[in-house]
Amino acid sequence: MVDLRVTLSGLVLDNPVIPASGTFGYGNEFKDFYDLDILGSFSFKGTTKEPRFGNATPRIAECDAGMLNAVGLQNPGIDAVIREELPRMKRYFHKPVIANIGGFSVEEFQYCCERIGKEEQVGLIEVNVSCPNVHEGGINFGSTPEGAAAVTRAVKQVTDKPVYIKLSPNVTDITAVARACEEAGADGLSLINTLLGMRIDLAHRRPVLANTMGGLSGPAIFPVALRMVWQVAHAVDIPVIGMGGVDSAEKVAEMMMAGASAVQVGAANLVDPFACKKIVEALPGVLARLGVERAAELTGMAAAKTE
Amino acid sequence: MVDLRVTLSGLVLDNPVIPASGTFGYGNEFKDFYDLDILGSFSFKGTTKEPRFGNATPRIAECDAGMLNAVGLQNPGIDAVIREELPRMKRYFHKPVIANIGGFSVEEFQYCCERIGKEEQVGLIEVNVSCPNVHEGGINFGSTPEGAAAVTRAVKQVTDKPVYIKLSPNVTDITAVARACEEAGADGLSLINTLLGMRIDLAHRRPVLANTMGGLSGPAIFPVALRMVWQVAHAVDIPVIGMGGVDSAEKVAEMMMAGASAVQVGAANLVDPFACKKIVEALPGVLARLGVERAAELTGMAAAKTE
Amino acid sequence: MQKQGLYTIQENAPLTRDVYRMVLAGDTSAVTAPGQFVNVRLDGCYLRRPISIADWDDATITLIYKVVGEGTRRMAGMGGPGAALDLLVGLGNGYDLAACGAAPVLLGGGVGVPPLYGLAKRLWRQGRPPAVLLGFNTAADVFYEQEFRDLGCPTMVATADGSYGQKGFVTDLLNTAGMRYDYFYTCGPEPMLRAVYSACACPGQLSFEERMGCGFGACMGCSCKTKYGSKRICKDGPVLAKEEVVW
Amino acid sequence: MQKQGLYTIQENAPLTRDVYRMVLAGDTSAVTAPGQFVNVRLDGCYLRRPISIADWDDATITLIYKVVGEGTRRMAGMGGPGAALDLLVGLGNGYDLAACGAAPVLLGGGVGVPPLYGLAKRLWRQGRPPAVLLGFNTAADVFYEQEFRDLGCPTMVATADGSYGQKGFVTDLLNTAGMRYDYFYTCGPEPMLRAVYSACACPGQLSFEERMGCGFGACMGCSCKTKYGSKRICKDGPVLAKEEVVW
Ligand SMILES: Cc1cc2nc3c(=O)[nH]c(=O)nc-3n(C[C@H](O)[C@H](O)[C@H](O)COP(=O)(O)OP(=O)(O)OC[C@H]3O[C@@H](n4cnc5c(N)ncnc54)[C@H](O)[C@@H]3O)c2cc1C
Ligand SMILES: Cc1cc2nc3c(=O)[nH]c(=O)nc-3n(C[C@H](O)[C@H](O)[C@H](O)COP(=O)(O)OP(=O)(O)OC[C@H]3O[C@@H](n4cnc5c(N)ncnc54)[C@H](O)[C@@H]3O)c2cc1C
Ligand SMILES: Cc1cc2nc3c(=O)[nH]c(=O)nc-3n(C[C@H](O)[C@H](O)[C@H](O)COP(=O)(O)O)c2cc1C
Ligand SMILES: Cc1cc2nc3c(=O)[nH]c(=O)nc-3n(C[C@H](O)[C@H](O)[C@H](O)COP(=O)(O)O)c2cc1C
Ligand code: FES
Ligand code: FES
Repeated sequence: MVDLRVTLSGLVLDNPVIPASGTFGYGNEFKDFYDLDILGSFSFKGTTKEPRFGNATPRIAECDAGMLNAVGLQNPGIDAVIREELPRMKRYFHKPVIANIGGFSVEEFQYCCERIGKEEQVGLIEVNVSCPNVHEGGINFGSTPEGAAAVTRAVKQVTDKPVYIKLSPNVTDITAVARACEEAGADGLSLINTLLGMRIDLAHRRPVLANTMGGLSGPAIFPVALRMVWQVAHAVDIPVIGMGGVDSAEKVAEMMMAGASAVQVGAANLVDPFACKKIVEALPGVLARLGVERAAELTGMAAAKTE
Repeated sequence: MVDLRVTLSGLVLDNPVIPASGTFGYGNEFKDFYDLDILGSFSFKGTTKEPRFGNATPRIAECDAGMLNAVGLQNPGIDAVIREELPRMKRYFHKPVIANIGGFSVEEFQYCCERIGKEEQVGLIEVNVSCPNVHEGGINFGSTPEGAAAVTRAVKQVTDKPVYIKLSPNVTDITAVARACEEAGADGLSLINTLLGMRIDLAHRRPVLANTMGGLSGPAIFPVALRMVWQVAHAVDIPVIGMGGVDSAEKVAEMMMAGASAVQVGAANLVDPFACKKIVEALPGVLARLGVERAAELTGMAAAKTE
Repeated sequence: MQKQGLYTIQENAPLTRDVYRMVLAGDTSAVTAPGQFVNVRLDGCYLRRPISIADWDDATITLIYKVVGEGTRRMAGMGGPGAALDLLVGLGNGYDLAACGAAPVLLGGGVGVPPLYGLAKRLWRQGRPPAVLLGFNTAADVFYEQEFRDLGCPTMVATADGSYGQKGFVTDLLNTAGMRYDYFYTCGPEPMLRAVYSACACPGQLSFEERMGCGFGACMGCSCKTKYGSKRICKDGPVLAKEEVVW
Repeated sequence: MQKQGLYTIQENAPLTRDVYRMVLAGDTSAVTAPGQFVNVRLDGCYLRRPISIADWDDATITLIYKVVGEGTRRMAGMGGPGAALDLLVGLGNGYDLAACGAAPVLLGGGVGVPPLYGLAKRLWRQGRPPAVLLGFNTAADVFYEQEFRDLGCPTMVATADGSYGQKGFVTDLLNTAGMRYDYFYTCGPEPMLRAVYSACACPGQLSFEERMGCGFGACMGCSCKTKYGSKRICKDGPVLAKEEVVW
């Protein structure tokens, strides 16, 4: 028997598979497809202080082995999530959930983390400083070590829940941002968010997305995500949740061997609503084939040839 | 009849299709597949001052809709290229070629550009400040505006041939690097080089590539490349050669609508040696369908919705 | 409740030069109303393709689709023994048949026509045979006119170039002498929906299209603003009541 | 000269639990020597897959491949009327038959065995029937022993676990009583090549594997260092003469 459990800052997950924020709503659309309690956890849709409609449509464009989205953090706002979504979620998900929080100022991040941190259903908070689709005020905190550290410090003051900072891949040196977050007190890191990309509608001679650019996700970004997880895991001593293009149990194992303690699955849920269920079910077989008895052993198992 | 001609810094190409450096050698392996004179031009394998064997193998890893390479600039050195490759090339390619130059110090770039700039077969010089696979001395000039500008200024002093700087996509703000090159006197820009990526060999519990990381190319990176071409074309007034994942005439049109004056095709040549021939042949039909009479009109044709 | 499954291709043949009809066999229990759609997985395409259910019965689903790009091109090439498609079935709200009034009219344009067929059949069964107005670009594009007639529905066709039926748009057919209606159902390209919205004074329902990520409400890719807040075209739509549309 | 084309699958059947033989019909004029390989394009795989030519004639190419990953799994599932594969043909240098000496020996391990079959046939035609030594892991993995015998070649098999033939490695068979050879040809996993390199005092040729980008010399993905400078396994190899190998 293979032991699939992994631990994130003291939180024990039954397995390392976690649907990624923005691809799983608040769970409601998936609960009819399968029993969500088979998941390690899930990260709910990025939630902000105020309700947001998000960007104009089209918000979605197709790519080879991936997709662009420019949803722009559509969500009902933190108060509605606490009032309506969390109580409803209790009926179909009986494990600690990951609260994904977005924001446009340090104060907003603080407000949301303080409020959501008080909810007992929340196992850890994932702070998204890296959404490529919203640039109000022109600030993307995740682009600089200073910005990411400022948010980290601020939210750590207002909650006792473990705080994971979700990093942007659209940077020259992700390890610098990662280290800054660690020094600022982050309990862990989530990476990667989407790569900034674009498509053009030839017939109409304009960008496909109303927002011009959007975030690339899906298998296309897996090698970049894996590289960044590897780099960051070698640069910090806090746990890393790896994501980006994972769509199979083998890729979960690759992410973990690169240094991830748990793995999120995003776009794959959209093209196959059963993606996470299939991955959870395939994991024991993959681990057995690799001669690994405990999923947690996978973390960082791959050794650099040059190190 | 559709007019496929495009112009790069005074150099008129019969069409915008250019095999990308490192995927076409010095042309020799392709001349038996088709007549190379149907191409707009081609960019030869990145050439350095000294001959280089490159990295240890495995140098190649497969990805969804793409591949990683960590060749590490294997080449016979600039002197052998001038002595042997260029005279041989004359027999099967009768147009100006693009000389792609790599280097590890400003002096090396200068040395190579000065020498190759004197060769009449060379139409323009493409200076690769962005190879992700070589880090000797830890310097990647393409990672900072200052580094890229320093190389640009230095090589512009030693040659009269148009100089295009080839930019790295592995940066937070590619427009800053682009503008620095423009200010330093670059005649044009080539982008993108490969995205830094990685794969792990699960069975052996180690990276697939001997070099640990490598450069991701192929259709997977097209949306990121297109976005960067768009951003850079909006940021500078010099021509841009777009590349990254192009494998069809439609994607050539997308790249040009985003702002490219010509387009390079890389990894596609490796999986289909006839890729560029097919694209050149398909272009007139695609242009006709789009109602475009001259390929050059495509450049920058897509208008931002928000601008 | 939405279902995912493999559906066997029983028939896949052209109706016009670029519009095909595909009949698929499999579990249809998830289909509850005309105007719902399926989301089709295709090799080589990352995202699924949303296609309306043109008709269905206990064992089959009929799709009518136009070849416009890579995905629909692949669909058109499929068939042969054992060929099957991975579908998500039972997506969207579909048309509300209860609201149909005494004299419903159906207005369809191009590949907006298909879902109206399943709708017409069920309105007819409900004792409210609708008038059917179909718009196409040109004579060669016309399909399903006879099928609607065979249901017993008075059916008229307009073509933009006048090469078949009345010259003009589908909304022009509303002015036909003797035309009486107190409720409309429509599906077609957005300009047509706007024209119907303006032309029909009565209440009605419109079916919308949007680029989709998931098709089952998870990604917020297809949101639109309505008078009652934001709705997902894929889950809360694709059918919206006229009175909630913001135009 | 290398060619690209569509080749029709005439036969595709298992030889063992995971090794398949595929016979493809098409233009074989680009094949000039045993030990050359083809590069196979497969839907859903970005890179082509290099597979040695096990045998060929005027109209067909035979491949023997082991299912190890996604690409070979797809190959194993192919077939049926009209099924075809996109191949690059005539890749690599192949074995040099002229250098074969008076008594050549062929040493093959696992899926290194296939190219030796085409080689044995041609050595035989040339009047130099080789001794053939084959190594496998276990009895269930053994294939083509009879085919080599049918060519008239003395053939011996070793298995690592001793479940068939002699227990041990293929190089152990060199010590068989009466075994005489003055030249070797080999193909197999690298540890085996190294063992052959050490065990055989005579000259010979070794066929190498490397991860490939293109397979026709363009990308420098497969370079290796030899005594005479760097060579591309795909173009200047896969066969190297013993004396140039740096070990
Ligand atoms: C609810 C709904 C019902 C539909 N019903 C039908 C139908 O019954 N018959 C029919 O012919 N067409 C229908 N369409 C349109 C159909 O989805 C597109 O024509 C199809 O997705 C095009 O795919 P492609 O790969 O051929 O084109 P491509 O242009 O290559 O597709 C690229 C991407 O854009 C998306 N896309 C392209 N056109 C549309 C569109 N009009 N609406 C939404 N997404 C689009 C594709 O899904 C894909 O993700 C419907 C669309 C929606 C939203
Ligand atoms: C010159 C040459 C001749 C060969 N001849 C044969 C043969 O006759 N029969 C046979 O069974 N196998 C042969 N191989 C090995 C064969 O190429 C691999 O088994 C095959 O590519 C595996 O593909 P996959 O998709 O099933 O595996 P995956 O592991 O999924 O492949 C992933 C990637 O790694 C590459 N790869 C994996 N294993 C190898 C390998 N051993 N060598 C080179 N690249 C590899 C693949 O080409 C692909 O790009 C040969 C290899 C070379 C280089
Ligand atoms: C439609 C969509 C919406 C997303 N919304 C969010 C979000 O609200 N907050 C967030 O942190 N990440 C969001 N993401 C990013 C994903 O959580 C994930 O980081 C990214 O998609 C990479 O993983 P993947 O390749 O598996 O999709 C979104 C991704 C998609 C595709
Ligand atoms: C095998 C390989 C070798 C390459 N070598 C070089 C090189 O020597 N110099 C260079 O500027 N770019 C090199 N590149 C990058 C390509 O020129 C191109 O910028 C990149 O691959 C993106 O284009 P693509 O997606 O069409 O391949 C190489 C790419 C590949 C795949
Ligand atoms: S397409 Fe995902 S919510 Fe509608
Ligand atoms: S695989 Fe490209 S040179 Fe050998």
